[in-house]
Amino acid sequence: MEKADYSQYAVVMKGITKRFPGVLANDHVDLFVKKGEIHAIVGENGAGKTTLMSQLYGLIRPDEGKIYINGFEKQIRNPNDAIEAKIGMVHQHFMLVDRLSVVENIVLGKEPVRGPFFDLNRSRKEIRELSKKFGLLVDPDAIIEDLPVGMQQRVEIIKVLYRGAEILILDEPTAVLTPQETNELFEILKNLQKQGRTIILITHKLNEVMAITESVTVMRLGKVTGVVRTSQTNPNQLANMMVGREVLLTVEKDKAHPGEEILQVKNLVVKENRGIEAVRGLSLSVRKGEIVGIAGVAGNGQTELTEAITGLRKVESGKIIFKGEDITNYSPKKRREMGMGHIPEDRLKHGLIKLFPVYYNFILGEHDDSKFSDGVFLKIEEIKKFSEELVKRFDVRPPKIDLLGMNLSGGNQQKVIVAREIAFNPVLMIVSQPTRGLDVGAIEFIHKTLISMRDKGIGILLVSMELEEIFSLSDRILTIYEGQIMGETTPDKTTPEEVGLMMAGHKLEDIRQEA
Amino acid sequence: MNEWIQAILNVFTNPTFYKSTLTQSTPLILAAMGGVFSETTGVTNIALEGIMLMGAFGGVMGSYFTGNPWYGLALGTFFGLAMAALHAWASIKYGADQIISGTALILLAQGITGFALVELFGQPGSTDLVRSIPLVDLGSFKDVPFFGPIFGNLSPFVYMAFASVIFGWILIYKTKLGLRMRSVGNNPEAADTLGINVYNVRYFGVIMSGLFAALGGAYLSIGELGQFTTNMTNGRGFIALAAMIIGNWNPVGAMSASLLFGAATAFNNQLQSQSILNLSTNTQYIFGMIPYIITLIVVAGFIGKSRAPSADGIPYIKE
Amino acid sequence: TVFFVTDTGGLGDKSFNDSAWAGVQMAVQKYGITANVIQSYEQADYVPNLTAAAQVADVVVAVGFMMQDAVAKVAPQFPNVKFITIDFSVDAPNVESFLFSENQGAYLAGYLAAAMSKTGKVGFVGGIPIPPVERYQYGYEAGIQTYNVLNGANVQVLSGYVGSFDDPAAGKAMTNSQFSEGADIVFAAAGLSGLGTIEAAKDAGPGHFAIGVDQDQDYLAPGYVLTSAMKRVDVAVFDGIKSVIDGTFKAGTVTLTLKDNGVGISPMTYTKQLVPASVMHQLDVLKQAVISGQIVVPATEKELQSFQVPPIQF
Amino acid sequence: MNVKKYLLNEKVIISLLSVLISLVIAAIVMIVIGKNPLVAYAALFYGAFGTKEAIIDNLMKASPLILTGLAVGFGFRAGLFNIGANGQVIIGALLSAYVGTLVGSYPFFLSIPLVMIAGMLGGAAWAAIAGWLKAYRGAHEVITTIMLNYVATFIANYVVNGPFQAPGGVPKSPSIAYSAQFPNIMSVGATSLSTIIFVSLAAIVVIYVIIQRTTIGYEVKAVGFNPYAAEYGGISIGKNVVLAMAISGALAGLAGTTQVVGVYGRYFGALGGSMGFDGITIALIGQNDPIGIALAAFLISSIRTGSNQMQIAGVPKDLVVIIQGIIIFLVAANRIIKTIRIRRRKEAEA
Ligand SMILES: Nc1ncnc2c1ncn2[C@@H]1O[C@H](COP(=O)(O)OP(=O)(O)OP(=O)(O)O)[C@@H](O)[C@H]1O
Ligand SMILES: Nc1ncnc2c1ncn2[C@@H]1O[C@H](COP(=O)(O)OP(=O)(O)OP(=O)(O)O)[C@@H](O)[C@H]1O
Ligand SMILES: [Mg+2]
Ligand SMILES: [Mg+2]
Repeated sequence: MEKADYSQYAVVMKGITKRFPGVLANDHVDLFVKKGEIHAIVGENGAGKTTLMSQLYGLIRPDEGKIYINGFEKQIRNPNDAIEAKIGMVHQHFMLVDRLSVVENIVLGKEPVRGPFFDLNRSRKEIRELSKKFGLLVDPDAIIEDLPVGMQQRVEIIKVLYRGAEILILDEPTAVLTPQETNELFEILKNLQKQGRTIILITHKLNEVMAITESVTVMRLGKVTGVVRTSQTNPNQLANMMVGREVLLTVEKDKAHPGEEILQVKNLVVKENRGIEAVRGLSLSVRKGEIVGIAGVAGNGQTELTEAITGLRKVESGKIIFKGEDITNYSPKKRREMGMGHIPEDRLKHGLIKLFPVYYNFILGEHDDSKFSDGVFLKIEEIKKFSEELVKRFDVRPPKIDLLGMNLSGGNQQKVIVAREIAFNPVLMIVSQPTRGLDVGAIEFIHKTLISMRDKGIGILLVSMELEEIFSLSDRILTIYEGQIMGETTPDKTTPEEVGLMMAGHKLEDIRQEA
Repeated sequence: MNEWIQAILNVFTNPTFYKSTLTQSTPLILAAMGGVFSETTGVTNIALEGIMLMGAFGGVMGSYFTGNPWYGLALGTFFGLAMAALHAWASIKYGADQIISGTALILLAQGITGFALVELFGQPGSTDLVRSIPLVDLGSFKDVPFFGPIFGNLSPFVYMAFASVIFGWILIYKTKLGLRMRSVGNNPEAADTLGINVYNVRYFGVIMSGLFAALGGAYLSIGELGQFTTNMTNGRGFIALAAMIIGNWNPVGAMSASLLFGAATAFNNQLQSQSILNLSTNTQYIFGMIPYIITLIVVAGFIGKSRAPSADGIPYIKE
Repeated sequence: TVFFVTDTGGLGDKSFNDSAWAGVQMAVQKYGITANVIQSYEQADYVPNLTAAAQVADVVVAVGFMMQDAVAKVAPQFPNVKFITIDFSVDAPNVESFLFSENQGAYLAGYLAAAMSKTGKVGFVGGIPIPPVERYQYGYEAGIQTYNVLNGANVQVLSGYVGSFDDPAAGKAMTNSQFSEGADIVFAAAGLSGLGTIEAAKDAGPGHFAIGVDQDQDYLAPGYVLTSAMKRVDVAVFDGIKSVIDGTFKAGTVTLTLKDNGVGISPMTYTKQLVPASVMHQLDVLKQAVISGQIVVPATEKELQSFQVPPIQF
Repeated sequence: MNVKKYLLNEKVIISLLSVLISLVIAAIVMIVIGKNPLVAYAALFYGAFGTKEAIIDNLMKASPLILTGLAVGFGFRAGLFNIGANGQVIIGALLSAYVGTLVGSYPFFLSIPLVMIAGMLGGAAWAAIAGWLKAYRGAHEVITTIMLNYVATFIANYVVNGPFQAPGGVPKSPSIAYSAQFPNIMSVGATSLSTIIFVSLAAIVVIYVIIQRTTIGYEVKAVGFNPYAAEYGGISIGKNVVLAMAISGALAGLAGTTQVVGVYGRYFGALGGSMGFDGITIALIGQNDPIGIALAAFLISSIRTGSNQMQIAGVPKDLVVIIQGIIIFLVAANRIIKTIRIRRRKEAEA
């Protein structure tokens, strides 16, 4: 065969194959990325996207296949080789040392030194310059674990740029970002592109693909199922290529028939970890059979609000009334028993015990319920039967109930949590970021489920950073800013712009007056 | 009651209490520093006790065969390094369970020292007396009231101990290597993606722990006594471990905790030596508990939650 | 053949295990018998080790009161094996037990210490308060009391325990504390921890003394170990074995005292010349008084409290 | 399930290989010091399994080790590192010895449960201190349990020299009532196989069931794996930390009891020996799995028992400690052996 000329391509991966025990993660995958373009890779959870990129960045080695960088074949044995080839990667699950400061994280591995010492000041300076040059503002001395994810991501990107990467890989960068943050990120990416960088973007959000990419590679079950120019395709077509079936990208729901109020929150005040008030005198109410959406930029008190309502966080002042009962100081357990479900924001931290098999995760919170325990012993048989049903009903993949939680993809982990919370049929459900990081198929499924719960008369409090999600699911929209509600409206009476303004701190009435 | 107040007053006005505090703390500080180095890079090192023992034995052995205590010190530290290297090899290269490996090394140390004692010195229990490291004589300073007796002539190990704290603090918090140690101890995967060789950094941390712990042990043998006796470390490795945790894995913290413990022990000794309280023998048991109870109270009462490096004790294995 | 089973202290304890083994060796020298030793790793080993020994040996030597129950169990199983026990007695037809009046040796040591003290304060460092150690302590204190009464002096004693028999560093620290409180002579009944006391005396320099224990430890730091309160476990063991060999073995309990030189103070090889003849004389007188029973040296705290120094003329 | 079987086999093989290799290394040492390893090992084996006494002695050594192994292992399940089994053994033993002296007038079916309960309560309470300090004062259990070990030792020395001393001035407790002593299954000479072995066997089953089958086990494991998720699931972290420590301590305390009621008939001396510390090794070698722990305990007890005969064969007792060290070390680094085996296989294939 004749030696092909790849010089126009920044990255070429030919016939990449990677096997994991029991899985063919990549099956003769070809990837062509032109210099200076923004190239999207899309595909279902577990399609093999991360695996592919991990090989480009040298985290794992391909079993077969070749990699060409700027036309030349390149052995990438480890991240060092990748860095040297001017490849940088922002990982799906951030690779930050949470106890270290921003500077320390960025320069790590390429530290400026003065004599024997690590030169902090010079590092600071260099980072400020980078930040300015690319409009990525961060406080160099902040400790990572104190930063909101959006900021953490900036750090990840600066990290990559600091190493002078020409080829940037971003694995689901927007999964954890707010719309604002996403837009900022895209500005940055465009900016980088102008400066000649090549960018590979893994995402589950097709509108993003349409918005900023030139071309798209679609993966499914480890194979490439299509390569298209963005200009010549549309979301639905992409969705079908990904999932292999028709997907509804818009949610269909009929009018809600709300019942009596089931949850009231009255001038609630809650502090966040560092002791600053995060929820400042907030009030709201949820009725049976309605979905109340909380729109807002991350870090405006949503986390603290939901944790307070579900009993995971201490309330400073104010009242929480559930089914007419003041539960402000009830334990999480008691609240569950009263019928409050919770789909937590951080599925790995709160939602799931990674080292428990799926069938144990299915009864978390219900484990001492008479259904599963006679007070002393667990009814293992019942539990397994119950789990088998859920796995089927919610199409958890792979459908093995004794697989450990950690061996499920985030998407399927989320399904497990949703299934569990629905299964103990609550009367109220507190839902946070239900579709973060999920593929279109999974999102469609979870949205459907939430609507049907609503129609069964369950009250739902939905917190989401995705305006689109808020608009398509909510019956009422409350917008939160710095721990307070800026205003209440309904999807049909408002616009994303208006809500956006509230998210930025403008009160609804003020906005309306000006109009 | 009065004589108690009097006695306690005596204790605190007696320079020996402070000198004793220093000498009691020295081995703890050194060993705790070892712990800090190892665990900062994410490798728990419960083997401190064993490493100290080897250091103590090597010290005497070297001094015995060369007649020069400094060679003894060298041999002792070499033994310590060897032990640590073993721990590192197993727990870094082979992802061994670090606690079992540590426990095993403690047994090994007890066995080897006891065995070699008989083979080399022809007698169990204790070695002959050997030359020990000379004290640092501050000459006329010795005559300065109160402070003279305390600092007048201390073992060089005491200075080493405090030097090691400064050294450790600077290395860990002020140098590039230290930054890498902390990153590897908290998130090796992240460090790895930045091309940092997690294994090498961890080897460094563990090996250093061998160095310091061995110094701590050598102090007991060729610093204090000029001879080795079986299991002469007598649990100090574990106390050092505790000190490291109380000190929140920070050199200065570990030092403070060690000093606290040393002071408690010194206090106990000095108080028992007060003639004005003629104590019944049974009270000795109560006295013996003092240091441990004080530590318990301090840990429970004043120290908040101490936080281990996130990846402490977790082997890092790449597929 | 003779089998020696140590307690968990094991050989090298610079105390009864070592002395016992020395005694066995003496017998080996003298009678060309074969001897072997089993060191017990933990208490649970006593019975199995004694059994194993008794199965192959003619004489089994068991040392340390911790082994009392074990010997009581095993001895009856082997009626034709002779057992020699040190520091505890077992009542059986094939067991000869040796006890020691450590307090008597310590008594003389105490008197000597008091007499030699320039500062009017002497010290005692114990390992863990167990019977033999306590006998040393109270005998010692009685000796000091005697000196005070007979010489109208007021020598004080500082007593402390380090909580372990194998921590010389701790022993040294405790001794230094006592020195700093004015003591100039310290008696250590603390096994290996006592080595720290001797070391401390050496560091403190001329004018400071340690007093050794169990064996003649004067040689460990010539000139700094004033004397040693000895306990001739070696002699006892040797005599025991001897009695078996020449057929004079007699079951029962023998308590070794000053009278039969089973306990006493060392010959002071390196320090004799420091001790005034008068003091030497007084020590002799007291020794006789103890032997004659005129002085009953206290062995426990109670006895010490009720101890009356008889009027003795030197 | 098959997977687990496979792993178990793998584990066993590894452990056996570790033992083998360390014996080889030790053999080399012996040759160097001019001892015949074959003789020594014959003695080791004979000492551990060669005679009735040996086997009995072996079992009697194993049974408390099983208990402390389970104790530490259970702690690990809750993410707790209980270095304090030694102290808990002591306190448990003291209490059951004390109760044992009081129950003379009771029939055995009352007094035996009483002493056992006393021991378990003692150990549980002692461990619960550390649990409470961790749960509600944030004190690291490794520190607190180490300190509590020392304190327990002093307490024990105190009471058996003072208030609770047997007549005769020897530091040991009075012997317990006959009705409180566990019957012997059989006796060979002075060596007796006591029914305490059944206590240990029962404990294995009970702990296995607690961990695998009960709500408590579920909650404890949840807290151990992910406290945040546990709290989210309505599981009280504090309560379970204390509970887990208490159960762990109860097991250790029970180990103490067995020594009092089945071996010595009283409290005395360093009754706990190093069994608490051994428990750590055993728990880890046994991978916190009750069956594995039982096997590990038996491994250790066999070496200990055999070692005495080895001494008679002229092998220094410290060499035995070295052998133990090497075995444990290799078990810890079992990947060393795994890698070796994999290399072998590869070579075989090639
Ligand atoms: N560490 C691993 N061990 C075993 N199998 C793995 C591992 N990581 C990935 N796999 C397999 O490789 C397949 C592809 O995984 P990958 O992470 O690339 O999916 P993905 O496309 O990134 O999914 P997502 O969209 O959820 O990020 C998975 O289905 C899984 O079966
Ligand atoms: N250690 C592992 N062993 C086996 N399979 C694994 C392992 N880690 C990940 N996987 C598989 O890799 C696939 C994707 O893994 P990954 O962690 O990328 O999911 P994810 O990206 O979190 O999914 P999502 O995009 O839904 O968040 C999943 O199918 C999961 O089963
Ligand atoms: Mg992925
Ligand atoms: Mg993903």
